Amino acid sequence: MAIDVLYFAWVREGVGTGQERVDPPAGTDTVAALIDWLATRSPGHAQALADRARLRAAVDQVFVGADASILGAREVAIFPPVTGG
Amino acid sequence: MAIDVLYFAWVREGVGTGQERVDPPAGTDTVAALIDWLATRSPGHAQALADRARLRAAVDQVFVGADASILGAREVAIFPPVTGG
Amino acid sequence: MIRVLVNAEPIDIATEMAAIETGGAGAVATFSGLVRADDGVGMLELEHYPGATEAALVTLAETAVARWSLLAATIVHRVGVMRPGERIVFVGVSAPHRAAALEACAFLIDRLKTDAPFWKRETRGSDARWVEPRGSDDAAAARWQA
Amino acid sequence: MIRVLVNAEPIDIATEMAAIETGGAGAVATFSGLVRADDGVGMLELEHYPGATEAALVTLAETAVARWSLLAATIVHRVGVMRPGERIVFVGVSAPHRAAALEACAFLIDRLKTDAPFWKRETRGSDARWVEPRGSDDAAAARWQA
Repeated sequence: MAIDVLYFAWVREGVGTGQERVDPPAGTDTVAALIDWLATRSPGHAQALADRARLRAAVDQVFVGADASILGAREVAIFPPVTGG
Repeated sequence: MAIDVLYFAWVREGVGTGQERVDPPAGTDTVAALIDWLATRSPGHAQALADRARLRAAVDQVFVGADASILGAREVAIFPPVTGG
Repeated sequence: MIRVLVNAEPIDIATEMAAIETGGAGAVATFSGLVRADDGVGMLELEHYPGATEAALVTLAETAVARWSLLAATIVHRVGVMRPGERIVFVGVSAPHRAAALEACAFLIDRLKTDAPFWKRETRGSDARWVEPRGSDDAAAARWQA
Repeated sequence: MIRVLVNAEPIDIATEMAAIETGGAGAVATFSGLVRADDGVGMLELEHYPGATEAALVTLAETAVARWSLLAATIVHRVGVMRPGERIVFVGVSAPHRAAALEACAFLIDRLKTDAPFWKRETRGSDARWVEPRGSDDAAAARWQA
């Protein structure tokens, strides 16, 4: 099932794109599992996603923890802690 | 010794003037004593200065308590609690 | 940079903001007090103690600049006759970081209410009365005692 | 009245102040964050998460309006490239009384820093780096937990 994955800030720069449509294997049920799988896609992915403690995520634009489900999700965003204002 | 006395807000309205030069008798040494003496000057003074708990004062533009000295003062102001902002 | 202004002119926000946003500020906090339009007041008059009022505001601004290392502090207070919706007072400060700016701004307006000689008279219809001080103002000012 | 705006245009204070000073407000508090001119940053870039950022800011504004019974809450955040002295963010609220306005304004900027998806990249000379989050921001946001 295809998911749009969005990347922001240095995660986007490391991965090399701000958005990609992916189709992770069955059993990729959580944000953490998705990140594990995404990290295998390229050296850029691997490096950008290496430090899990510095990553945050949103599923369908709702901010969630790493153990959140992505079942049925259309859009998952992965990014560093926010620094606005 | 002449002192300029300033009145503000409803004290000014009650007394009937915003400023007067007065020459209180010897022994009028404190703000409280000055107010006691001023209250004898007219019915308007008496009424405006009747409720001492609602009066505040400044001697030469420094905010003071009722027992502050007025010896050597050039200007004493008498007014209600402030309500700016 | 301290700017204190007490006069009868309307307060111009754009001018005041430009004056505050100077030299390196990362954070600007402001407070504006307006004549409320919702409680029946048709006219508000502000009286002050010329000389002493300005001196009290300068002292207040200097205290805030020293306590929070501000880059700028502005206090503008209007006097005379005002109508609902018009600005009575504007307080603005700038600092390198936001916590200092936010705290100093709250300090200035809280303390201005109790420390600066202004008196307010409200007119509702044909009834004019001097505003009574509020105990909550004394409490708000007291929390800034160092 | 809630107003949320995220775009690349400079923030116009006069327009934003006029929008906030509406209908009966007695108190208006604002906070502006500027690109600091004093720490060597020549350029600041702000990135956001279109859609999610705006939604987060609307939620934040709604929370403040409900909690402090605000008359108006505005959050304007610039994105893209900015230079020292330019405004990054403007937060403004109006309320009948000052305590509500001051608290709500501090709440909005504190929580915006931790809850809204923005990312900042600073360029100093030829060195560009993403800004690291500050623990003090988390602490500032946490104090608003009801």
